[in-house]
Amino acid sequence: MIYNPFPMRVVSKRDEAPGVRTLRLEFVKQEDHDYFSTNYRTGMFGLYGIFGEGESTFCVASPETRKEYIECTFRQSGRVTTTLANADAGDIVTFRGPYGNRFPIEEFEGKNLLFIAGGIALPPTRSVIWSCLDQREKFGNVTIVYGARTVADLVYKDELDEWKRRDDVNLVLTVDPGGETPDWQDHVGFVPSVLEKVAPSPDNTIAVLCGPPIMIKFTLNALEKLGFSAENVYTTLENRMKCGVGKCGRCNVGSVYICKEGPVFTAAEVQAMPQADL
Amino acid sequence: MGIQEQYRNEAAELLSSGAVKLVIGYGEGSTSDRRRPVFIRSADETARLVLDANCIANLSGYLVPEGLLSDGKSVAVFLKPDGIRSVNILAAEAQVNPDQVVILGFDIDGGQASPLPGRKATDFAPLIESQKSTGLSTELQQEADQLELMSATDRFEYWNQQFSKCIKCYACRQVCPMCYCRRCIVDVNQPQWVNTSSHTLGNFEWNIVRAFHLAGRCVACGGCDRACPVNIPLRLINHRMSKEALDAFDHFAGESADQKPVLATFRQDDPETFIL
Amino acid sequence: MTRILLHTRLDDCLAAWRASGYSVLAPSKSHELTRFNEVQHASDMALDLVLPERTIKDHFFPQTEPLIRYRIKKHEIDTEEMVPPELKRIFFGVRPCDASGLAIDDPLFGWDYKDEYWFRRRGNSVIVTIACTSADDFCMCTSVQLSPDSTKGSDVMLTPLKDGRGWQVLALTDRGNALLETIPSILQESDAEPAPPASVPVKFDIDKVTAWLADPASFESHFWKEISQRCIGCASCTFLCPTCHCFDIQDEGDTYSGIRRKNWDSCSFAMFTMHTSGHNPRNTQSTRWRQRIMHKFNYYRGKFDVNSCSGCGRCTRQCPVDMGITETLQSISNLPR
Amino acid sequence: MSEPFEPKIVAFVCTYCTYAGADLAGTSRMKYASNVRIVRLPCTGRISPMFILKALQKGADGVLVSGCHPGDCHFAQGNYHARRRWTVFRALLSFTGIPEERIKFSWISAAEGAKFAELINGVTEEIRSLGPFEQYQELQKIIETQSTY
Repeated sequence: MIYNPFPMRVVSKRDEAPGVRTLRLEFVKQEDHDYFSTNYRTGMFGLYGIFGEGESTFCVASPETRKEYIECTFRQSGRVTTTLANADAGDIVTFRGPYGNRFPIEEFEGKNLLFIAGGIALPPTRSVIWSCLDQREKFGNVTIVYGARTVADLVYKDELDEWKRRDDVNLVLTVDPGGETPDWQDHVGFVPSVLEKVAPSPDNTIAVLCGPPIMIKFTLNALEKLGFSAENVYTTLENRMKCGVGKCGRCNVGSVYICKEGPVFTAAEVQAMPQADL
Repeated sequence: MGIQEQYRNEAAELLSSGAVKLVIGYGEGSTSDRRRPVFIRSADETARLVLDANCIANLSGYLVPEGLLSDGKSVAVFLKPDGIRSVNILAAEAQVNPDQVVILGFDIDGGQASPLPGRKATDFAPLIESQKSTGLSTELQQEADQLELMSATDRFEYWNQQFSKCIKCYACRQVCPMCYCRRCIVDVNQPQWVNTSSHTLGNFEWNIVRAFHLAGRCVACGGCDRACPVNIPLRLINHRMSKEALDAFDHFAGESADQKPVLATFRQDDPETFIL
Repeated sequence: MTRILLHTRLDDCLAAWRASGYSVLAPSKSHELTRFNEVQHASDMALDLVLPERTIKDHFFPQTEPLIRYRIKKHEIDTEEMVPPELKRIFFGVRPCDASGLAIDDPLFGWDYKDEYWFRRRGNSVIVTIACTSADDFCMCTSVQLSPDSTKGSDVMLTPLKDGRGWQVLALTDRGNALLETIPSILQESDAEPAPPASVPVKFDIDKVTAWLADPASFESHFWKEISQRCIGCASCTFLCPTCHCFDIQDEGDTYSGIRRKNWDSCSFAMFTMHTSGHNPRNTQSTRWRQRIMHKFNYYRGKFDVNSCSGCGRCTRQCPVDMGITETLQSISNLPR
Repeated sequence: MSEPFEPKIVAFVCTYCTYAGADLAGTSRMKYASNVRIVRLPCTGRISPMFILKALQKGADGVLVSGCHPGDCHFAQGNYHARRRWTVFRALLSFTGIPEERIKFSWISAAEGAKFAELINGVTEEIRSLGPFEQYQELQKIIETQSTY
């Protein structure tokens, strides 16, 4: 029934940054996998859990082009994430979902893409990035602007290296002032100012922006200055959730249920929400 | 001049002289016998204040919210003796600075509200002293005695029925001036000591833990008992704790702002008849 | 001529229903609390109450209910869904506001993902409502476009007779008809007059209120701070509400075995929306009270075209500090514009 | 014939005195009932009343709490504080119908191995005669079965 999760087996885990871990999960039951394959689209989220501790909401960090497994990346902070972080390969955890709406990736086809992410918000962006890179020919220029507090806090370092090497991806990395190491070659500065410096063209470009609320706020201003219209900027919101299916009543921002109408919104939609409720 | 008018005038004077920034008192409620807390910030609003025998709530809990007293300004509050004791406890536990609390004291007796002279909690020390010597409520004691007479099995069954009604709305906690913890033990989940579910076992845990945390701190204002939407006789369990603190440790909650919390102190000769 | 049920035949009626496999729940008082309990005799019922303290929501959406039993072994996990039984139940003597509450919550539990825990209990339950002939100071059904004799959510409507001997009986649904078919000889034809419904004054202008709430400017209004100043942040209003439906999911047990449960939760609690990071979108009591009012009279009606309030007045009746929906909505409808 | 009832008893003890006393009982080859599960804590002052409730909830028929004699506390005052807490908590449990006979408190020093063995035997016998604490355990069983609604 409605609140029964899929059992998932931990295949591997990877440390991304201090306190940040990625788990790769595979389905224990074929029927669960079939359900997921049919329903999952990039942008959707799930409730990851461990029986005895509870469930936590985060995005599916793997793209819709790779549905053999689910990857999730999370910061170890509460009861559930601490237990999840301690799970070993072979352990059983749970997944409930996929829930919510998705990025309209087919609408992005033929356009240039600008991805902007801050810190632990690269995972939701990453699933869009790979969804697009896995069918690279359908899109124009791809620019990724990613920043974190320190060099150590950058997540998916292997993939950052890979994107850096690719000549069909323009990767812009930055760390907050003071967060750089002596051998840091890339930018130093906050994402909004680095973005203004890089100044990607808004022409025929879709921006996907994920990050903490304060970064989103300033980056939206920067995008506006660069000439992006709010309808062409996509972002994802997160809130505390328990049910994931529009019943438990806590994730709404104004009248908008993040779990059903979100988590993917255009900046225009976010701006229409009551800001005090975010 | 009736007490209500007298206190309205005093409140107006306190506000207009700038002695206090806020008066917490009682106002008309949604029915003729209900009074609700009101927050008065200027002298011309004091006509909203009501003071009569229906003003029974202990308003001292409104002193605790973060930031209210942090500007160093004073607040006046209508308090009965139980509320004055609460202020003493809050002061003893470093939750309020008693110098910032101006007390508009009154008592209710025989269906009448009567003024109590004094402004500071210390002014009421003789009154509280006499309350201590009178002892705890005999009415409550009689009610509690009914339970004490039962066998343990019957008493367990009694509380089983009572606690099975609990819905964990936490009205008892929220209305209680003593429950000021920013994060209550039930809201702590690493580890989860108290089951959050409101099945009878979880309710048992919650109600026992709360009663324990109130031991020697409850002033029997009756707020929790009145607030309980499912009519659990919380007064009895809290009374039993007060009685134990008084009998075993001569501790009458809220005697003064210097009083040490009963479970944070000890005497070497504390009774220990039950220890093997 | 209508069918009537006499008080004196109520016991026969209960016997017949039990014989047909129903259990009967009615307002009754036990351990100093009035609520819907299973009853055996008419004399167990407390039908003269304006309202029992607890709602019938409790029997469809219990305060705590087990969802899944789990057992964890090394690299393996056993789960068992705990399915609520589909009991044949009659709720006798429900007030129209409580019955409406069920109908108000149906779309929420049904939209998109269907919550079987609610619907399995709803499925075989028959709601026998008694129209109100008396009301108290807190009743406000007429203010939310319902009435002391509204039929929303009911299967059978009983209207008290003027002479006080019984009720006029009217089946409203197939389920209600089926129920009455089990007691054909107990009902009788009569032209006894029904008592007039209770007079419940309208306390606020709901259209004005909803229009104000729908105005985006109202969200940031100073009004919310003022009206909720004395709110202590308990959940008695939400837990006694016939339409409040928010819940939490919690695991109880240890790392090896236990039960995942669905528990009531309330927007009044700070923890309700608190992120693990410490960020809380609704971090003051005024924002939480605003959420409650907005949810009931703005968001919910936007989604399901109905106010999430049936006017029972319990929120005010039981509030430790005498707040409640009535006062807030009255104040809104009195705001100058 | 069903098995004879063997009570489950949880003992919360301080590591400096009672645990050492238990150790002494063991190394002295004294025999005592095996019904006790010992939980060792740094001090009786660390023993939260919650521990006792949890032990009962998880199926204990009796609980023993034990530490250093007054004046002997390794942390100087822990047991004095604990004593006050126990006084109040014991009254509370009794008032809610949890029989006082099921919750035992004692002082046992590191030298009192014999007292430890004796106490355990005595407490075990007493709880055995009281029988299982079914009233409390029933509450746990209700949780594990279907909701009554």
